[in-house]
Amino acid sequence: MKIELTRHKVHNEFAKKVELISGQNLFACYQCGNCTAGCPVAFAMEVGPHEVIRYTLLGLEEEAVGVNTFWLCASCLQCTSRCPKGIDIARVMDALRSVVLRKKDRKDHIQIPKFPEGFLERLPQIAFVSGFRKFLS
Amino acid sequence: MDYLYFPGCTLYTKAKNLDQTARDCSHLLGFELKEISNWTCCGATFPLATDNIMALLPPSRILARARQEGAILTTLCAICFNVIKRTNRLIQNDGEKREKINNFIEMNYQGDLRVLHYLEILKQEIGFSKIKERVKKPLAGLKAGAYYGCMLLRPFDEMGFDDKERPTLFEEFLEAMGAEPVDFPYKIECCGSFQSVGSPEVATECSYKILGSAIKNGAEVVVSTCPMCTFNIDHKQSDIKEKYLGFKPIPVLYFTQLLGMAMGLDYQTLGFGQNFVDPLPLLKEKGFI
Amino acid sequence: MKNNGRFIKRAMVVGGGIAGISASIDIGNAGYDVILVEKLPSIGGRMLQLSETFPTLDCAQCTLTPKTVETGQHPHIKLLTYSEVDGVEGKAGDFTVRVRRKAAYVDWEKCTGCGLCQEKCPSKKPSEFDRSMGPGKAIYTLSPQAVPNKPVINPSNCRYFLEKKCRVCEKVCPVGAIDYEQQDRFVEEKVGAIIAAVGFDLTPKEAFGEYGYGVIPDVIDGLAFERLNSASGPTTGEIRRPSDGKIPKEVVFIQCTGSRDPERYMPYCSRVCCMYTAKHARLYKHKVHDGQVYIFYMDIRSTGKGYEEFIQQGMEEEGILYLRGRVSRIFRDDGKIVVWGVDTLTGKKVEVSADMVVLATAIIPQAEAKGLAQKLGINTDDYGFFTEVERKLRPVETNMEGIYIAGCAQGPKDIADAVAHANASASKVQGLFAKN
Amino acid sequence: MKKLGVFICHCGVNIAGTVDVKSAAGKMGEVEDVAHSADYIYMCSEPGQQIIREAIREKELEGVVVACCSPSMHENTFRKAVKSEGMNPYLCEIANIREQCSWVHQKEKEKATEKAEEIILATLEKVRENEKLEAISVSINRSVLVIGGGIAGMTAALDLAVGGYEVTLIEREQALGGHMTQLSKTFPDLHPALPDLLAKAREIEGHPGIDLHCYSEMEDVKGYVGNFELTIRKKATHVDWEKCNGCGLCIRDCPVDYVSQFERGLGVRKAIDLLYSHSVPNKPVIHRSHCRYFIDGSCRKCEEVCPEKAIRFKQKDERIGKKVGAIVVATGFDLYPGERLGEYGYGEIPDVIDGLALERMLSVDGPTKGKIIRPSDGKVPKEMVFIQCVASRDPDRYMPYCSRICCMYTAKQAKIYKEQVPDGQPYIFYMDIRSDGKGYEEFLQKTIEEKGLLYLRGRVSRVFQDDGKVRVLGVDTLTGKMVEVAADMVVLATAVVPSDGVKDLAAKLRATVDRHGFLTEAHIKLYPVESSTKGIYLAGCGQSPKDISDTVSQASATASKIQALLSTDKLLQDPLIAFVDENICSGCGICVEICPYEAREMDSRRGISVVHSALCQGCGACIAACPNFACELRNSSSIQTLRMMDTFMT
Repeated sequence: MKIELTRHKVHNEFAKKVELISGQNLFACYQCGNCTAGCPVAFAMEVGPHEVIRYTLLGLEEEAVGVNTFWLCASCLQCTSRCPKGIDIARVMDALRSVVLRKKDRKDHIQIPKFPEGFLERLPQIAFVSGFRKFLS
Repeated sequence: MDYLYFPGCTLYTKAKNLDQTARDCSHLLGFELKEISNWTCCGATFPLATDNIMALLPPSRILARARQEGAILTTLCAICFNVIKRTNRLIQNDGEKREKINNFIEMNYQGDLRVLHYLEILKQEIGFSKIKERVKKPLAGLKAGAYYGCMLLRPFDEMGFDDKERPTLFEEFLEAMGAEPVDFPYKIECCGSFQSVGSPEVATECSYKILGSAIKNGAEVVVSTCPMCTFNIDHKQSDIKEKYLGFKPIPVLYFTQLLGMAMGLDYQTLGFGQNFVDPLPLLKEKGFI
Repeated sequence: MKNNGRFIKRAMVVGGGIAGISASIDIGNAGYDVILVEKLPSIGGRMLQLSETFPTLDCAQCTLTPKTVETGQHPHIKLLTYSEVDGVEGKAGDFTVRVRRKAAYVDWEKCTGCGLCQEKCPSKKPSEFDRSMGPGKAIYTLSPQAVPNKPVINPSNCRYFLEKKCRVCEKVCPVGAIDYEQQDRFVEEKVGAIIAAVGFDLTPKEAFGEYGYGVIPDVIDGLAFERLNSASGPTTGEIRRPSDGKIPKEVVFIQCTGSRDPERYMPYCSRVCCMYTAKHARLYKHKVHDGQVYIFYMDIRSTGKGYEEFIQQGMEEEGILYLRGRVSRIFRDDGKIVVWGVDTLTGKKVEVSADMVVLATAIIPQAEAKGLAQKLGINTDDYGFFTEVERKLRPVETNMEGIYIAGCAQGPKDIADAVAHANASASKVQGLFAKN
Repeated sequence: MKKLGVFICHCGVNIAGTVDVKSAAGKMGEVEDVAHSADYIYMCSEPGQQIIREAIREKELEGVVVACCSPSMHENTFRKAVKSEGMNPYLCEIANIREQCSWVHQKEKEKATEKAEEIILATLEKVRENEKLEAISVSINRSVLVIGGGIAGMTAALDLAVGGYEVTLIEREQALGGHMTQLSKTFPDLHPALPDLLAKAREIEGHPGIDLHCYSEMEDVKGYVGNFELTIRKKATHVDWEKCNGCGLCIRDCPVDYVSQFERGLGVRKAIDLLYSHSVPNKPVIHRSHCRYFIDGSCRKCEEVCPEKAIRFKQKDERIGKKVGAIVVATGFDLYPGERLGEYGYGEIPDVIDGLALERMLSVDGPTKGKIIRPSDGKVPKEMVFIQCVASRDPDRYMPYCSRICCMYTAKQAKIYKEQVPDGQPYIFYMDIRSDGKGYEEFLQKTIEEKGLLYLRGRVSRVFQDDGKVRVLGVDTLTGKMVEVAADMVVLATAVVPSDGVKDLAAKLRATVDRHGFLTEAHIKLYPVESSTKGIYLAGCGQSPKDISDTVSQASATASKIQALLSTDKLLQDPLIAFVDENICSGCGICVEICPYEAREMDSRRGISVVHSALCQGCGACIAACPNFACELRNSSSIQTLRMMDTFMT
């Protein structure tokens, strides 16, 4: 509930890395919440996209990567198309995923053998392929 | 006039009916879909991470090879169209990445190929009026909800397919075939896409909202272009029924299946078998078959 | 700057809104002649359309009418209404301005302003003055106390001009003032200084795809809500939905529609919307006690005298709910308008199914502003607002000597600032005349 | 018997919606001396007035009653209309049947009509007794006093001087410029504040039409618009400014240093010193409370060293009289006294300063020559906290209003800080960012993006010293998290309050101030620069907090209003004032003390009280107080009032 801010924490390495991968400037964010308002899967997210961007800017890495927000993001780009400051929020979500995946210390990937019987046969390959680099609980 | 055609992996298997009906319709409309000779999967998502050059290679290779065989490349699946077109745009605008990509794929592609979705070909190259003439059995009285999804429209400045908030191209296409287009607010909202693998209940919820909105606005059938969306809003209707008891299933067809039917193709060749919710009772009732 | 002729000590004010009026009265009271050019048939500008004004809620008509009457009867002020500036030559002290007097199709000399033609006119097109909240006549004056109280015929609404039928107004006019063949006339005026006070316009709600492209009837803009609120408006002050005339019980106000949006619309802040929306909310609550108001905002900007207290009082006493967050999309869903917003303070996505939505759309310059700037030879910023020569210490002067700017033509501001700004430009004109 | 006319206005639906105007007009027509009775939808419009004019001409009316809205709305309009037909304007009276009848009795229509008729009949009674009166013309002198030499006063003075009027500019400090002289750069273009300001100040110093009095205050004022008589107290500077050539030797050798208010406690001044370096006028002043000579008669160093022998220890305050036609009050602002802000530790923690102190640091000729350093140990702060709305928007404990300029100067200061200390981190605790001026929002967003300012939405509850660091306990309501920052330095954006002494200045001028001490304007929207007292004009932060461009606009606006007022050499005064019946007045003098406008004097020769026609506002206090009923109000005599009452009683 309480955080302590110092200049090293604010906009720290983690935030800079997310900005580098996504090519976006998180300081430009108004915190107006337009992205969360328009996100079709926000109902299932622990915190909205605008809040996870806020955590990233404040350098709160554990909190930022601990939420399911960017795993649920279907990159439908509704947020990007409506952001008044022109931030590509979908890229920020992908950058957060990349930061976690590239560290390779998370093991809770979805295991293919665990899929229900016949599920893979019915599933179109496109669903499977576009899901790469995204399947984490 | 022939158009280079990139079918994409799913159109060879799970969405064979989309591919087949498209080829038959093209034939009826006087042009051929010339499949590019050597193609791979398009990568299924446009890589958003700016430093991910590797994921750009498959679509770049497709573009480069297609350019050697013609000037206009078309696709049917909305996701392939999105990936290839955005990659093409990136190659046109980003000189540095273009060079890196060309070094990797050892080809020299400058981004001068035109990438059009099949619907854009029907509208810009062929023209809906010509389609209207070719319609033998107008789909009179069929209330159809056009579902655009996300990948055709967004990001707006790169796709430029139609207006990002109030697209009308699909509705014009349905009117050309004599059907009654039904506008419903969720036609541009996401179906949950690949979440049906990782978090199926989320995709179910999204699909239910889309279908519910279409039905509430009077749609008897939903028309889609993308096998990914079609899987979610068609196949997952079984999950929806479990969760929402009062839900009445609604058939979901590819736009080329409807076009084939309107142009008088035998309904057996339209691949209705692959559609999860059987459309035949409705089509019989409407007298189209 | 002596030239061969003497320095003409007569000023021209372009734009008859509250800024133009204030400047003209000041210059007139100082004894100099003023020519006030106004595009619409009568003076008063945007303030005519307002119901009450913040923060005191006194009615705009009552505060404006004495000013317009004073201007109309002022010995030194000559009104050229329903006219536009066509061309400007010369320099300070010796400007020659060509003014186009648009054809009113009514001979103003003969007309006594009896109003019979307006009563009998059958045309029922949506009235532009009422932001199409109610029907308007083809032959009209902007308000019953219009100054001058002379009607004009709008060819695009008039049956005679459209289908060569009707001519009711001609038949009914006791003094035979109707003249369908009237043409635009040009007048040359020689003046020593010019004040450009052409005011502002609102971004049309049709520009916002995510808010329904203006297709949803119960999504209106701030000015339309003013007309609903106004006692002399189409609904004589009752807040009624344009679609079915019902009294809305759930009203959503959306701030920063098109403002503070560098990526898609205007990057600047339109400065007055927070205040007039708070006023709208309170006026609505005065009339519909059991109604609920939601205001989606990013930052509340109430910096004027008594403004902050006005807003806090609105929150505390009228139960107006402020939600900090933007609205991503609105769409119609069986009779209700679904609003997808967010409250960033709780981080929650907020969905409201509203009866009516009011957009606080961005203030933009008048369409003719850029053209007028070219004619006057003054600079504008890339949106079309006139640029002052020095932002801090010379806010009313321009790069052209003898040409000054006043009111919202220079940038969005509320009535108090516009009046002060206009008086300042009047002071500069008096200084210029006194110097020569 | 006079022939009278009655004209009833519908006022759209405002009156006609409740009062049956047609039947009222009919009834009025039956009154025997009413020659003409009519009604019209909008009497105040052009055709409405035409009806009145024609009726006067045809029926040769000698009195008119217009039943319409409140006299404050259109009394002048209708009096001008009757005057244009040759009828004396004061024979036209207004019967207010809107605010005092139709608007308040909307539910009882017949009773409202009855009441309206009675109001009209009563007003007819008044008109029957009205005399013809002429407006009193008063000669005015065409010069102006500007109180306050900040940017507002300077702009007004310059505009008026350019307009050809004599201006007297008085400034309490020893030099011009006001708070703008303390600023480093102005937002949003980051122009240096001083150069342009000093250019304007020099223009004023050298302008023949401006009589500049620095280090002076207005002691007393009498009179009325057009004829203000005032006395100005020129405080003793103890330096003969004519002789002094500004060599600065006295300042160099003066042994006494004291903490300067101008430098917000960060810098010092000598006992004899300028207000700020290269000030305009560039003349020093000896501050008695710090000068050794005035404390114990010792030192006199400055006197020894002064080549021009300009030091005047014996100099006394001087008083000069002035006659002016109008007064501009441009008294500016101060910041809320920091000592009362316990929770922020201001005054107790050296590294907690306010916005103006940081401006002094940022100024090239300030105490730190432009470098931002911690007042406690002179180190460069790496953790810099800005706290907004300190004592503003705080109705419960401090000021309820918003001080309007802090969001912008804080963003500007944070930007300059980041340019000086690239690896430093500014945190800005705010509630709403208010950047609504032209180009402000773009400046703010660009600065946040490029410089990386961290805006934390939330107030700060406490600031306390914690081993060398300044702990700030705040919150970020966007993440709902408590936020703590161990800051090196804290800058408070303190509330803008009126400068002290304004309350009793306003009392002298008989101008009104609101409960915070800001001067009240006549009408917030339509007369923002005029005070409710005629002849007094307001400019700048004295009226309410505003930034420099709005202040300059308002200052020029006052100049415009005054040029309009003083353009004619005669001023028309309302003749509806009190008069004394000489043969009844016993000369008791009660009315002289009662009169709030000092418009009554005793005529010693005739032993009776006389009315000063220009001063009297017709308030009626003297009439009520007069034991012998010796005085009456013109056209509102007791008989008229009693007759009007009778129409209501019967």
